[in-house]
Amino acid sequence: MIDDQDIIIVDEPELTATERLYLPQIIDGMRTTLRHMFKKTITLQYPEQKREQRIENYRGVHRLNRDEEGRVACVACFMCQTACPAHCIHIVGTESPWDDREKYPLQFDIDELRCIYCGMCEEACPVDAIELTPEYDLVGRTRDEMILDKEKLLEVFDRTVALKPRKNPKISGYAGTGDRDGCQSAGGGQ
Amino acid sequence: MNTEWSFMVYATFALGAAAVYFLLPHTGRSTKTAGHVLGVAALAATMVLCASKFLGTEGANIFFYLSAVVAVGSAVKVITHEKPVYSALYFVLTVLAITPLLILQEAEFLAVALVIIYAGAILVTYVFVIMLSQQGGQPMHDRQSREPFLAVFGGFVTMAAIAGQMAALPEEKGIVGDFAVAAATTAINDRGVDNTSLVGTAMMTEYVVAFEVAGVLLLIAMVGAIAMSKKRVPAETALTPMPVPGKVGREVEPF
Amino acid sequence: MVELLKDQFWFSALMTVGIVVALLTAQAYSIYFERKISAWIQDRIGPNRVGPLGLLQPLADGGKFLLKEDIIPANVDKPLFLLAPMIAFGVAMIGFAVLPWGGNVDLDADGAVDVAAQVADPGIGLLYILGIGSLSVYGVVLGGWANNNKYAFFAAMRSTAQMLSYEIPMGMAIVVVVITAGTLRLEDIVLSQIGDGHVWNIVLHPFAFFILLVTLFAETNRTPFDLAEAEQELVGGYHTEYGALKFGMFFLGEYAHMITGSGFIVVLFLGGWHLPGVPGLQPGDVSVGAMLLKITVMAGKIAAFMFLFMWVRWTLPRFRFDQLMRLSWQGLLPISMALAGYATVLVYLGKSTSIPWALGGNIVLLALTLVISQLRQTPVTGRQTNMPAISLTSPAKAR
Amino acid sequence: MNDIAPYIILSALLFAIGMVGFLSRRNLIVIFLSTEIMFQGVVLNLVAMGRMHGHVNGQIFALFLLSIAAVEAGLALGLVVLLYRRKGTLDAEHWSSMWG
Repeated sequence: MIDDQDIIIVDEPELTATERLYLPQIIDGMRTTLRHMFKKTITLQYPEQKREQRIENYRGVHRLNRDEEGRVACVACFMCQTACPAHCIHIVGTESPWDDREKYPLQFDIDELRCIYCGMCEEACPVDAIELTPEYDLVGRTRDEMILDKEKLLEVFDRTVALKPRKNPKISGYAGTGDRDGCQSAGGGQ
Repeated sequence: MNTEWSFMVYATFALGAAAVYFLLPHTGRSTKTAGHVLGVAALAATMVLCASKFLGTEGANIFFYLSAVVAVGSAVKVITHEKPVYSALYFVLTVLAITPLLILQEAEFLAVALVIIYAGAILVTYVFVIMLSQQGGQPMHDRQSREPFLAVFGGFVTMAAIAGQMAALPEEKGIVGDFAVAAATTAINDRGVDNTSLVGTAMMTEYVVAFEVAGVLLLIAMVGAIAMSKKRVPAETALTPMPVPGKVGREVEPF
Repeated sequence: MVELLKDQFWFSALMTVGIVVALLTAQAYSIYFERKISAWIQDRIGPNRVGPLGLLQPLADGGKFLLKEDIIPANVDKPLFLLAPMIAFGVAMIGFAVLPWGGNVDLDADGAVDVAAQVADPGIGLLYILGIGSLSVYGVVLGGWANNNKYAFFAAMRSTAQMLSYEIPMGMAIVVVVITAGTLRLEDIVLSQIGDGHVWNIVLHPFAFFILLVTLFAETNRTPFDLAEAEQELVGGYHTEYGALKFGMFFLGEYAHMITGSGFIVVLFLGGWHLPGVPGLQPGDVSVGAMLLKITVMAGKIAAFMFLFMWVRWTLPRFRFDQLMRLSWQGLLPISMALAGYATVLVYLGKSTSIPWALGGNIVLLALTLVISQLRQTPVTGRQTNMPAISLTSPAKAR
Repeated sequence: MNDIAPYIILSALLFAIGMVGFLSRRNLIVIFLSTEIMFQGVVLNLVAMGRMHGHVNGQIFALFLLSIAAVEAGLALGLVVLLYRRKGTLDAEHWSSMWG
C-alpha cells in the first residue's frame, strides 16, 4: 500500500516553442544515430573469435572433480542437492568401496537445463568435488542429453582440468587426520 | 422491347427475389445453399438475357457485365450476411465494382472519389463502429430478419415496375437505346479537357452555391456529431428483455 | 520486338513485369538493409553470414517464411484471417502502376516519342494513389479483427483512427502540389517542376513536403507512428496470431507501401526522374539510355527515402496515442489547411512558381506556428484533467 | 455507341436490393449499409443519365450525393454509438417505443 507521503507529484515540464515542434530534438537524435553509423563496431564474430574469458570465477558447466587416484571426489553428502535453488541435482549415494570415506555417489545427475548457474553447489560442497567450469557452449539435441550423469561430469573434469586446475586438491586430509588446510566449505565436520 | 423478353426479365427478377428471400437470415433450418444456387442462376439468366439483347452494342461490354455481376452479388451479400463486418466488407466490394462502371462512363474523377470517400473513409468508420459494438458472438437480431417476405416482395415489385417501364418505352423515346447526345461527350474529349477539370469547372462556376451549401452541411454534421458524442448518455440499467426467438417482427405485439 | 514495344500496351506490360520483379527484390533487400542499418546504428555488424556480406540473407529469410508451419489458430475468423495479409500485400503492390519512371521514350531513335516509361498514365494518377492508399487500412484492420485477440483488436482500433486522422493532412499537403502544378497527372506534375523558372516543389513548399513526409510515416505504420504493432504494449499488434508466409506478406507489404510512398513523395516534391542541370535527365532527352538513366535516378531518390525511413525508425521512440492524435488534428491539419489556402492565393496572384513568395509564406507560417504553440501551453503529458478526483489515500487506509 | 439501359437496370437493381435490406434487417448498422447501397444505385443512375445528355451535371449531383452520404454516415454512426451505449444492443426492435 502506498502512503500519501510516498507520493511525489511531479510538475510537468514547460516546453519552449521549439521543443513543442519536436523537430530540433528529432534532428539532434538523428545526428546521434548517424554518428554511430560510422563508428567502429565492437562485435566479435563468435565461433571464430572468442572473448577473453575469466577462468577462475566463470560459472559454466559443472564438473565432478577427481582425486589424485582418479576416483570421483564426491562423498555423497547431499549438501549441493540441498543448496541447489533450482533442484537440478539428483544424487543416489551408497556405501563407499574405498576406505577413506563412508559414502560415494552411485549416481550423480545434474539437469543442465534446469540449472541457473548460481554456483551454490560449489559453495556448499565440503570437499570441493563439484565445481563450475569456464565451459559455456553446452548443447544437445534432446532434453535427456542435457542431463549430465556422473560419467559425463567426470569427462567435463578431464576436459577442463588443464584450463582450470582443481582448487583444493588436498582431499587426503579428509579421512579424519585433521589436515584440512584451505578447505573453505562451511559444512566441514561430517 | 418485345413482351416475351420483358416477361423473361420479370422471371429472372423473381428468381433473384427468391434467392434474396432464402439468403436473408432466418431462424431454423438454413436455406443458404438454395439461396446461393438460385442467386447464381438468376445472375446467369440475367446476363444471358442482357447479352442476347444488347449484343453488338457497347452495352455488351464485358467489363460492364463482370462489374455488374460482382456489384449485384456483393450487394445481395451486404444485406443478407449475418455478420455485420462481412456486410461492410462486401459493401467495399460493391463500391470497387461500381468504380469500373463509372470509368466506363468517363466519370474517372467520380470513380476515384467514390473509392476514396466510400471505401477509404465511410466504410472504415462503419467497420470501426461495428468493431466497437459487436464483441463476441452473433446476437439474435443478426440471425433474424424482419418481414423478409414482404420486403423482398416490395423490392421485386419496385424492380419489376422500373424494368417494365423501361421495356414499355419505344426505342425512339431515347431512354432505351444509345446515349442520345453522345456526340456532346466526344466533343468534350476533342477539346482535350479531361473529366476532372470539367467537373471542377462546373462545380466552381455553375454549382458554386450548392458547393458552399454542401460545405456548410458537412460543417453542421461535424458539429452535430461532436456535440452528440460528447454527451455521456447513461446506460439504461435494466435492458429490455430480448424477444423470444421466433417471435419477432409481425408476431410481437408492441402493446 | 521493337515494333511490338512501340505500342504503349506492350511496353506497359513489359514495364509491369519489370517493376514487379524489381519491387519484390527491393522489398526483400529492404528487409536486409533494415537489419543492416539498425545494426550500424547500434554499433553492430548485422547479417553477414549468408553469402558475401550477408547479401543472400533475403533468400534465407524468404525460405524461412515459406517453410515455417502455417498455423491458423482456433476461433479466428478464418476467411478474414486469410484475406487480411492478401489485402495488405496486394494493395501495396498495385500503387506502382501510375508512378512515372522515365518520362517519354523514343525507342527506335527516329526523333519521335513512341511510349511513356510508365505502366499507366491516367489523368487522375494522383487520386489513384490516394485511393489505393486509403484501401491499405483494411489489411491492418481486418488482420486485427480476424485474430480474435484483444491485443490485435486494440491495434486495429488504433490503426483505424490513426489512418483516418493522417489521411486529411496528407490530402491537404498534396492539394498544395496539385494547386501549384494545376494537374492530377503525375507525369505532368514532374514536368511542372522542370524548366526555366520552375523549381522542385520542395523548394517552394518545404512545409508541405515535411507534412507529407510525416503523414507517410503514419500511413505506412512506421516508427514513430507504429502504434498498430507496438510490441511492448500489444504483443505483436495486428499480426499477433500470424506466422509463416502470412506474416511475411504483411512484412513485405509494409516495405512495398514504403517504396510507393517514397516514389510518391519523390514525384510530388523532388522532381521525379529529374536532376537540374544534368544532361540526359531533361524532358527533351528521350533516348533509351536517357530512360534508363532516369529510372536509375528515380530509384536512387526512392532509395534515399527508404534510408530515411529506416534511419528514423532506429532513432525515434514511439508516440503515445494521445500525442499522435494531437499532432494530427491540432498540429498538421491546421498548418496544412493554411498551406493549401496560401497556395490558392499564390495561384490567384500568379506567383505560384515564385520562390520568394512561396518560401516567404512558409517562413511566416512557421513563425506563426511557433508563436501559437508558445501561447497555447497544453500539457505534454497525457494526464486527463477532466477525470473525477481520486483519493490519494490507499483504500486500506481510508477504511 | 453506348447503351444506357443496362446501367439503369443495374442501378435500379442496386436500389431495390438496398431497399430490401433496409426493410428487412434488424441490425442498425446493416440498415445504414443498405441505405448506402441505395446511394450507390442512385450515383450510377445519375452518372448514366448525365452521360446520356452529354454533360457532367449528373456527376456533380453524384458528388453532392457523396457529401450527403458522408454526412449521413457521420451522424448516423454517432447516433448508433449513442444508442448502443444506452441499450447495449444494435437491434432496431429495441427502439420501437414510438410505435403508435
